[in-house]
Amino acid sequence: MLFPRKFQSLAVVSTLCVLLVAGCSRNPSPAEQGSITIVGSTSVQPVSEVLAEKFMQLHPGVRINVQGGGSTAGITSVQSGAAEIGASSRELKSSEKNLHETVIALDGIAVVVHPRNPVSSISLGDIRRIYAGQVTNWSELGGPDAQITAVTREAGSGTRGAFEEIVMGADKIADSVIVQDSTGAVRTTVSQDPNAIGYISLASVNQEVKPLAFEGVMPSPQTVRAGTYRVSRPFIYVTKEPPTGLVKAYIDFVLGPDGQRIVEAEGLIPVRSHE
Amino acid sequence: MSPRTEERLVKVVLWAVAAVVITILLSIVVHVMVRGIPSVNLTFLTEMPRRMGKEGGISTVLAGTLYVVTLSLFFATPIGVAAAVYLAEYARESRLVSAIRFSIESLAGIPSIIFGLFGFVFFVLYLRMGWSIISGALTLALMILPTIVRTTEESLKAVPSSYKEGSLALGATRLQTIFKMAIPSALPGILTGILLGTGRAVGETAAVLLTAGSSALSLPRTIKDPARTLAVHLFILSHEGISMEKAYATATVLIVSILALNSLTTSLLTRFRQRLMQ
Amino acid sequence: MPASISHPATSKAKLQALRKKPVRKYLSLEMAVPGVFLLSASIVMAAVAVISLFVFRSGIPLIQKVGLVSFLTGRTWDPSAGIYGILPMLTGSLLVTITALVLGVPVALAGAVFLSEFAPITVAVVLRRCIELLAGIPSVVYGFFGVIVLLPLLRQIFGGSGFSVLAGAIVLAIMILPTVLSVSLEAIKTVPQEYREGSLALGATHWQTIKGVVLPAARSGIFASFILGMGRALGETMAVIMVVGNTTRMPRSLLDPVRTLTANVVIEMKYATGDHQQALFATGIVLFLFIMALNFAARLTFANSRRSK
Amino acid sequence: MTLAIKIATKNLSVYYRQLQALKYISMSIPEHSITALIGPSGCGKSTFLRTLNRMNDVIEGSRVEGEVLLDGQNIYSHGVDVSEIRKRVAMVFQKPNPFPMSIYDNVAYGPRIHGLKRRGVLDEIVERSLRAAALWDEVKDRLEKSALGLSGGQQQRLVIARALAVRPEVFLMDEPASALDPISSGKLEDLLFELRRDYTIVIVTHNMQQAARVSQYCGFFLSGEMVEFNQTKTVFTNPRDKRTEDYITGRFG
Repeated sequence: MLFPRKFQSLAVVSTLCVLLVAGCSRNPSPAEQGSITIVGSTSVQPVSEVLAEKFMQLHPGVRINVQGGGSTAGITSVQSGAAEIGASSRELKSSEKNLHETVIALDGIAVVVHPRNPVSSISLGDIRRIYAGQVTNWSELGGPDAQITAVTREAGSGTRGAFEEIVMGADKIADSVIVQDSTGAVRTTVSQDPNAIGYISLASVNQEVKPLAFEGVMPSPQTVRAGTYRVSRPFIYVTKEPPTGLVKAYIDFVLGPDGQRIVEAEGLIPVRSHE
Repeated sequence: MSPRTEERLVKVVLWAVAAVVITILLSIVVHVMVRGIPSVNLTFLTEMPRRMGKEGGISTVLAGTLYVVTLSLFFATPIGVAAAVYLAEYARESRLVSAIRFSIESLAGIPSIIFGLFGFVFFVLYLRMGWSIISGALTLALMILPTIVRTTEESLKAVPSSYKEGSLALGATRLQTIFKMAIPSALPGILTGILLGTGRAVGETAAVLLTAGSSALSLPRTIKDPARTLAVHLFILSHEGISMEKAYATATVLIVSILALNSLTTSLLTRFRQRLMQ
Repeated sequence: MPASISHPATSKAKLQALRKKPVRKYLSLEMAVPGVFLLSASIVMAAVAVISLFVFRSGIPLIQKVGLVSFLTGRTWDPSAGIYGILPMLTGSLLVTITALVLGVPVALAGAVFLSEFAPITVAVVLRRCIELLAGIPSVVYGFFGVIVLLPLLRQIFGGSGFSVLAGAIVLAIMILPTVLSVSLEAIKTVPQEYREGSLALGATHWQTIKGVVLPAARSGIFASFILGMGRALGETMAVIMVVGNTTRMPRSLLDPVRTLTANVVIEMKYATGDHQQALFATGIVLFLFIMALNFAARLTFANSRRSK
Repeated sequence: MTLAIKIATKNLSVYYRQLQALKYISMSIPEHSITALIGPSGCGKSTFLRTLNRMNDVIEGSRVEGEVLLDGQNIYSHGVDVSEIRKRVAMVFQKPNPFPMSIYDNVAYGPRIHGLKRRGVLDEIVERSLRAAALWDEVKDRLEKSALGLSGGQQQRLVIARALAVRPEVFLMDEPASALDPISSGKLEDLLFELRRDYTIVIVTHNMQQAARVSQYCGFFLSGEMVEFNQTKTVFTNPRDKRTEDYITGRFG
C-alpha cells in the first residue's frame, strides 16, 4: 500500500476540497453518467481502445477513457477509486486478490529474432541458458559466430512474469541482459540488431522480426488456444466489486461475440467462443 | 607556437566546433522532418487518433496539449510573476528570502520524473483528481514556475533604478511604480519567461504521462477529463512501436510548434525593443 | 439643524472624504498587495516542501527496512527476490553524466567562446536560433534519434549491442549542449569590455585575452553552467532509457550497458507494487538529494563569485 | 626645443559606419614629452587616441583612413603585427581596469603573454614596474591579494605598472585622472612627470588646468577636427584660433 490508513480519512476531506476547487463534481455512480475510465497495462491498452471505440459507437452517450500507466497503476487506481476498470497483463498478487477479475483474452508470448537470423527454432533449455547468461554466442545454437544480445522486459512486467514462470522456471534472468520497458522497444531493438533475441506479445509480431518455434511449435492464436504453444498470459480487467451497471454492460460486451471478435482481430486469443 | 599561429589554430577549431554543432542539430531536425512532413496534412491534424494512434490523426492530442499547457500557464503565470515582483522589489536579505530563493533553485533542478512521481501520488491519488487535465496542468505549473520566476525577476532587476526613482520622485506610490513602470518595462522579459515555460510544458513527457494520463479517444470536455499531449503521444507511438510513420509526423508537428514559439518570442521582443527605441 | 450650518459641514466632510478615500484605499492596497506577492513566493517554498514530503514518505519506509547503507551500496537489484541495491544505478548515473559532461562541455564552451568572440553577426544569429531550437526539442526526439542513428553506428564501430554508457552519454551531451552553452555565453558576455581592452592594450592577441582574462573572469558563471548541465544530465529520463540498455549489472567499461537512477524509476514504476514501488520512490529520493546537493554547490559558487566582484 | 618625432599621423580619418568621427588629422607627437589632447565631449580626441595603438580595431564598424607612423612605420599597413604595436604603445583607460586576479598576476600578465615564464625574472619585473609606478611600497606585502581590493588611485597606478611591465615606448592615457579624487590625481600627475623622462605620453583630459600643468604640447579638437596643435604654453597664452580661445576661456558649454 502506498498510503497509510490514517491518510484515507484525510483523503475524504481533501476530496471535498478538490470538488470545491475544481468546481465540478465526480458523480458517485459513474455508470449513470455514462463514463468509464480504464487504466492499466500498456499491453492491454491497444485492444481496450478498439473495444472502447466500438462500444462508444454502439452507445453514443457513453464515454470511455483508456489510459496506460502499467498494470500496477491500473490496480492501484481501482483500489483507490480513481478508475472503474484496471487492466492488467499479469496475474494479480495475493495482496490484490480482494479485487474482482475478469479474463478478457489470452496473449501468446513469442520469442523473436532478427529476420536475417538463420536460427528458426529453439528449445526451452536453450532460451533458458541464453537468458541465464550461460549461452552467449549464436554459434552455440547453430547460428553465426556472433555475440547474442538478449533483451528482456523490466521487473514486474506481465510479459516478463509469464516468461519467467514458464520459461525460466527456477533460473534467474542474468543482470547482463538488456532491459527494455515496452513491447515496442523490445521489437525495435530486435529488428535493428541482427544478433538480438527478445520476447514480445504475439499480437505485436510483425514483419520486422522473426518469431521462433518454441519446442517445435510455432506461436499462433491456434497453437496458444490449443495449449500446444505454452508461453502465454491472460489479459485481465480488474474491478473493485463484481461489475454492475455500465461497467458490467461494457465487460459483457467485451466477453460477447462482438468483443471477442475484436480481440481475435487484434491478434489475441479469445476466451469465449464467438462462433 | 607563436601567439599568432595559436590564435589562427583556435579560430579554425572554433569554426569547426560550430560547424559540428550545426550539423548535429540539422541532422536531427532534418531526419525527423523528412520522414514526418509527407504524413502531415489537414486530415492528420483534424482527425481523431484510432487504434492507439496507428490510424487517424492527432486532433484530440492537439486539443489535449492546448488544454493542459494553457491551464498550467493559467496557474503558473500569476503566481510566478507575483513571486518575482516580491523578490525583485520587496525582498530584503533575510532567512525567509534565502529560503524562497533556495526553493526556487531546487524546484528548477528537480528532474521531471520526480515531478511525475509527486503529481501521481499527490494530485492523482491523494487529492483524487485522477488522471486529468487538472492534475497534469498543476504538475506542469510547478515545473515551469521557477522558469517564470527567474526570468521575470531578472528582467525586473534589469529595469534601471533611475526609472523607478524617477517615478517615486513624482509622488507615485511603490505599488503604482511597480504596476505602471516596472512591470511594463520588464514585459519582454516576463513574456520570454512565459514562452520558455510553455516550451518546457509542451515538450514534457514523463511528468504528463504520470498525471494527465494518456487517453486520446475523445475530445476532453472538462478539466477532470484525461488528456494526451503531443509529447506523450510521440512517446507512446515510438516507444510502444505503434506506428513510426505517425511518430515522425507527430514529432514534426511538435518541432514546428516549438520553432513557431521561438520565432514568436523573438519577433515580439524585437518589436518591443523597436517601440522603446522610437 | 439649520441648513446654513449643515451645508458647509457636509461639504467639509465630503471634501475630507474625497481627500482621504483614495489615499486610504491606496494605503490598504499598498499593505495588502505585497502580502499577496509574498504569499505567491511562499507557494514555491510550500511546493518544494510538499514534493519532498510526498516523495520521501513514499520511499523512506523501504530505506529503513533495507538499511541506507545496503540500499546505496548493494550491487544486486532483484525486486522479485526482494533485494534492493542501487549501486549499479548510482554508478550508471554518474558514469553516464560524467562522460556526457566530458563530451559536451568542451564543445559547449567552445561554442560559447565562438559565439561571443569570433562569430560574425549573421553566423552568431543563426547559431543562436539553432541552439534555442535544440533546447526546445523534446527529449523523446533525442532518444528516437539515438535509437535509429546512434545505436547502429556504435554497433558497427564497437560491435556488441550498441546499448552503452557511451550511447547515453552522447545523447545527453547533445541535450545539455544548449544549457551549458547559453549559460556560459551569458557569463562570458557579462565580463566587462574594459578587461578585454586592458589585455589587448598590453599586446595580447584576442585568444590570449580570452584565455588569460575573459575565461578566468567568467569562471564562476561557466562553472555554474557545468553544474546546471550536470543536473539536467542526471535528471534526464526518456532519452536515456532508449539507448543505455538498462541492465542492472555494474558497468565495467563505457561500452557496457547500464541503468541510470531515473531509468530505474520510470521503467519499473508501471508494474511495481509494495516494497518494489517504495524502492523506486527511494531511488527517486537518492536522485532528488543528489540534485539538491548539486544546486547547493552551484549556489555556493555563485555566492563566492558575487563576493569576489 | 627640438625633439625627435615619435608618432605622426597623416590625413587620419576614422569612420563609424557612415559617420566620420575624425577628419584628416595630421599631427606630430615629439618623443619624451607629454602631449595633451583637449576638447569638448564627443570631439574625437578619444577616438584619435585609440587609433594610435589600433584599439579602434576592437570597435565594430570602425574604419581608418590615412596613416599613423610609429618611428616612421605605418601601423596600419598590411602585415603589421597588432600585438607588437600595442606592446610598444601602451594604453591606460579612463576607468581603472585591473583584471580580477592578484596584484602580482596583473603586473605579470603582459610579460607572461609575451612568453616569459621564469618566476625569478617575473618577480624582478613586477617589482621594478610597481616601483616605477610608485605603488610598490603600498602593495609589496599584499601582492597575492586581489587587485580589485585596491583604491581607485592605486588601481590606476597598478594599471600603469601593468603597462610598464611590457616595456612600452609610448603611453596613451584616456582621461586617467577623471575617476580619481584630487589627492590620487596629484600622485598620478607626479608619476607622469617621472615617466616623461623615458616615455612618450599622450593624454586626453577634460581638465584644462591639468593639461596646462603636465603637458608640453597640446592639441585642441573640435567636431572631429584638430583646430590647433602647438606648445602648451602657446596654446594657453596665445591661441591662434578664435575657437581655441573661446574653449580655453570657458565660452563653450
